[in-house]
Amino acid sequence: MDLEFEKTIIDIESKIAELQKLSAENKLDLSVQIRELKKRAQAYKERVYDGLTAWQRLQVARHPQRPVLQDFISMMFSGFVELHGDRGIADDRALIGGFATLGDYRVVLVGHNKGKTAEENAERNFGMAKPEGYRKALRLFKLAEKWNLPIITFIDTAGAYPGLEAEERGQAEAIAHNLTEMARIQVPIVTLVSGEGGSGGAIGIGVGDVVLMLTNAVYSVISPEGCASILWRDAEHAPEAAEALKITAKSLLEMGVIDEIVTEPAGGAHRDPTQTAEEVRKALQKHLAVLCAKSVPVLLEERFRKYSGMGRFDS
Amino acid sequence: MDLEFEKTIIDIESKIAELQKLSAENKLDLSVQIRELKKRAQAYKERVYDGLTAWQRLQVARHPQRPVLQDFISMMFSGFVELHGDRGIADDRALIGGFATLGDYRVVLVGHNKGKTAEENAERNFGMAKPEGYRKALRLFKLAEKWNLPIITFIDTAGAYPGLEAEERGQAEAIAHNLTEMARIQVPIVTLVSGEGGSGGAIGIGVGDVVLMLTNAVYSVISPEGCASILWRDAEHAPEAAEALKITAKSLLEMGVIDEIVTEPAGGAHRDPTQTAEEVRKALQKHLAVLCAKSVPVLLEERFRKYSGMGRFDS
Amino acid sequence: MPWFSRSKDKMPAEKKEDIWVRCSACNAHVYKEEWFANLSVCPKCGYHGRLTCDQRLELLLDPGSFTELNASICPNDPLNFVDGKGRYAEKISATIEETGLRESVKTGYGKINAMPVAVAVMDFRFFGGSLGSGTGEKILRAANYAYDFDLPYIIVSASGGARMQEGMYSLMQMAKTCAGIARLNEKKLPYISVLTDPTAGGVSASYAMMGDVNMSEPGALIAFAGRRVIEQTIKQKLPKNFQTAEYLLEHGFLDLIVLRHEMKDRIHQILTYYRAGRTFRN
Amino acid sequence: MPWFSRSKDKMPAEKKEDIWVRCSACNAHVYKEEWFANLSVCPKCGYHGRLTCDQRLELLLDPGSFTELNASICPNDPLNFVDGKGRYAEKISATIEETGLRESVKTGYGKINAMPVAVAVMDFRFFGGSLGSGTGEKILRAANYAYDFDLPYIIVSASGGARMQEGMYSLMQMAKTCAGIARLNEKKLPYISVLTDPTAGGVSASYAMMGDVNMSEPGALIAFAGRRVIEQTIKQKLPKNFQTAEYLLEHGFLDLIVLRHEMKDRIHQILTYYRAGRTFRN
Ligand SMILES: [Zn+2]
Ligand SMILES: [Zn+2]
Repeated sequence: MDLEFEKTIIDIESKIAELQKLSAENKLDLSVQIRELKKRAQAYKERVYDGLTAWQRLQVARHPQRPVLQDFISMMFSGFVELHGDRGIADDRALIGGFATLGDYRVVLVGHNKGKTAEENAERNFGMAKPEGYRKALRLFKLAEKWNLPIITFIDTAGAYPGLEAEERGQAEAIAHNLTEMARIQVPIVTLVSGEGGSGGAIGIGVGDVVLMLTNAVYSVISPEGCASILWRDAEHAPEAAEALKITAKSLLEMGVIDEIVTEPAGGAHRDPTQTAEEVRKALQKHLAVLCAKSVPVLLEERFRKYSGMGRFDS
Repeated sequence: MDLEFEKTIIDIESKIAELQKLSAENKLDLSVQIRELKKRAQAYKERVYDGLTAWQRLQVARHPQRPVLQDFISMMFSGFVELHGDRGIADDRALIGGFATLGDYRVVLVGHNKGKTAEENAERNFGMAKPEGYRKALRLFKLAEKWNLPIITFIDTAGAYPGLEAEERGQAEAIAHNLTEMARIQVPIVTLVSGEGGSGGAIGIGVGDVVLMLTNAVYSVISPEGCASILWRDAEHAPEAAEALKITAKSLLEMGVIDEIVTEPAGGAHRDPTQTAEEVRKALQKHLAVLCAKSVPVLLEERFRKYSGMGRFDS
Repeated sequence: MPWFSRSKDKMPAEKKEDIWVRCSACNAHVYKEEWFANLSVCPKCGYHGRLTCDQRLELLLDPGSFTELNASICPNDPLNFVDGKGRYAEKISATIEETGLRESVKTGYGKINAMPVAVAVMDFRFFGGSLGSGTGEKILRAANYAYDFDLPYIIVSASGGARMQEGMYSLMQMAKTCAGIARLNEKKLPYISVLTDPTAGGVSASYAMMGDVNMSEPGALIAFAGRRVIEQTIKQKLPKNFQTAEYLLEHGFLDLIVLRHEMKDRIHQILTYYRAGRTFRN
Repeated sequence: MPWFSRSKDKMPAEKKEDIWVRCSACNAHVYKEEWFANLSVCPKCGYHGRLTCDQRLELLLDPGSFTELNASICPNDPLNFVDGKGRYAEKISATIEETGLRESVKTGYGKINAMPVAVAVMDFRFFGGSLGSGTGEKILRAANYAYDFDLPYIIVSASGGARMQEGMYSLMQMAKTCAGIARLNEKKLPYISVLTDPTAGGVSASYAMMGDVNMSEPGALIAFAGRRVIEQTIKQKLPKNFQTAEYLLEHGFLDLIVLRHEMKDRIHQILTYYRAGRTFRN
């Protein structure tokens, strides 16, 4: 998928590729020209990506080539042991988890499991989890607590799956239960919004001691399309809704909803997954180091204060 | 349903009724004769019921007029507030529970919910619970623990329901989970086997600090029919299997599997539910008084020892 | 006993005319007086109409026992939100004006048959009972009050879900309120959740579903996702009683459905069990 | 590496002839030597044949590291049980004679890649791996050993369920063994349950299902009720993969299915996570 605002970037990139091909095939030295173009591309990417609107960032967050959890697992984590099932009804492929190792840290990793191919997305329901997914997550949180392992969660979902069976089996109960239990889980929780943070389905695994967001990730109480169709009575107004809802990492950092932005390479995570993963790794390790040094009572008290402080009102 | 060994009892009882009718209609004084017959009936009942075989007691335990949980609730308990649902998928009508008051004791009551009519039994699946029933029970046990209320459980089931959905949703997991949690629930648990104690479906709510049994209740690792068809290769041998399996209250008391027999009136609970309920009430209150006086650590330690001591082996 | 003192309270679910209330379930016309005397329950079909928070408090608490807390909290439009229909800030003022409320929940403490409790009662008239920052704040503070004074906590929900106009602050109220409930659990304090018509979205997916005991009234709509969204997603018709209290009971999410007339006594009865456990043994 | 030292160990699931083993899944004839060298996994179709407890211990533990505990425990026929085919007491003697085992489980402690663990490994040859008093006693004692010495606990189940011949004593082993697991949970000690072919009835409905991590091997039968009983009850055909490890995984009851060749290393890997948490922070 080519995003409209990326056209020039893509043009320059293909020109670079052309020159590189030319240079190789004809043994020409075009390194100066290539370097020049690359610099230009970089500058352009930076400029474009700095100025993206909320709606544009949402497109980046939804980009089909954006790294998904499985990519982060292979790029950043070692020794991943996937643990399946909610011990009640099913193993939800839309939300997965298990033991994972990040440098010196052994953790329980839980995250939405978007796919990139049609096949993967069919199997993983586009990362939209059912109650059994949230209940599996809770089981793994409790296992982490029992084994005294920090928890890392990756958020990347359009939302909790709104289907008949999901309703029947208590999507509301499953999310509510997670929110309540996560508030008091006695190990550190670091959350990264890596792509789409879609409403209740996102926060259902998102009650972190620290909540990070990638530059172009979004996090929203409702999809801009849904908001527009309710408040503007027309889904076409989604770009305005996206702006109004303040769904970008930058806005949410200012609002105090998230704690830190993890910088994506200019041009977006889909242009350089490796570099993205490297930034994520550094950020996670930094925060794990801080959180793991805290005693359990301090950790829980600070978590309670953090969420107690969410919101702005008059009185 | 008339049980074969009850024929003479029923004959005498109908003769008494006849004489009473005769006496009333004709203003005859037959009180001496009636008293004599009643005495004979009583003696006969006692003799027959003392000598029942295991197989015969099983028939009494399954008697369609035997009091079921709903009868005990209306006869013994006040202020029953039924609490529904497992908070996951369903409200199982085969296993119910809620708050209940027994004299001075406010408890959480949980039990299998057999019916007496075809309609009731269809709704309640003959007291054969599915995983959601056992999970509801666990939820109520946890509520009892949180609110510091003693637990009373009534066992009366042919077994956990052996159906496709039950297997799919983890009948094994649900029962196993209850056994594990009940071992450490921090409030007293008194269990009464009131009718049929059918295998895993029975013990799934049966890990009591004290386990009581009505005289004609049975409690078995497998139904005698099932045992006979496996070990005798013929279900017709069920009466022998019933004997061999030692399923009666008397045998189980001798074996140390149960703690006390609650005496049914001669002729069985179905002949006098009120008296039966009265005996049950006295027994439950007596044991609640003892258990509620114990500290939590003592309670748990004694429960652990009790179940640690189950079984006989050589070494 | 006509127990509603403020007859100008708006009934959201009923069409009001001068002397009549038209039941939105059976369309019967009922004398207003009779309707209110019957606690806004239709005398013809038993339909439970919606209540204002004041009516609900009057229904649940002993007369004169309610003390409101944090009454001054109100929305402050942290996002400077403007949608197709105007500014959130203006709608706040208009809604405050119209309803006499300052947020979608009233909180405080009071007594149920002489038993002290902390309460939070939502009001659907205020932005559809949506979960604003102020709503979450008040619900958390009331939880903390229950925590500090060892009181049972009762929340009566009535909400369409999150308050979009406050963006992510609204979503965060789900975690914030549940954190309050989690602390009550740690202290083994009872929490009774009453899910009234309607309780949906971010409210059903947070504190409303987490009661030690979850109760509702007949026919109440209780949902996570909206019916239309689900139909669009799965492209099939939904069961007729889908997302009603009866459906939720059948599927294991409600402990009981209680008639409005019996609600107060039933909650009291349940709390007597809690009190018994509290005093019973160590 | 032919790792089975005792070639006269009985393979319950395979028809044995002099030089061949016939795979009960694909009917292939495989040289006995090749079959055992491949850990009783069919080299043609991957079918995981059943193992004796000694073979399993050899597979899981570092060579020479196993110390057996409570080896002398054996059944004592507490019910004087006689069925259509004879006396339980006599069958006990015959089975002990035939298998060289004294109960349906071997317990003790040992090392997995140098990491100390407590273990219990069931053997289907001894009364179908059924849960006798001695079985439960040994499983509980091994749990208590893990508890006392702060060890991870690993149980490998292989059982048709309860042992009818011991009546209610057998049923009570379910509560007894789970009480042992519950105490490990309190002490936050890890318990890994390996459910091998077959794990059913009272064993699946007690300790076998309660692992912090539940794992199995491809194709293993794991069930609560028997297939025939279910078919008789619901009068309909069951799914083809019903009650296989794969079915259980899909329905959320297994954490993972592991090839036999990788089992030891996989358990070790999981335990390194436990060890990390143990030493990591307070
Ligand atoms: Zn009506
Ligand atoms: Zn084969």
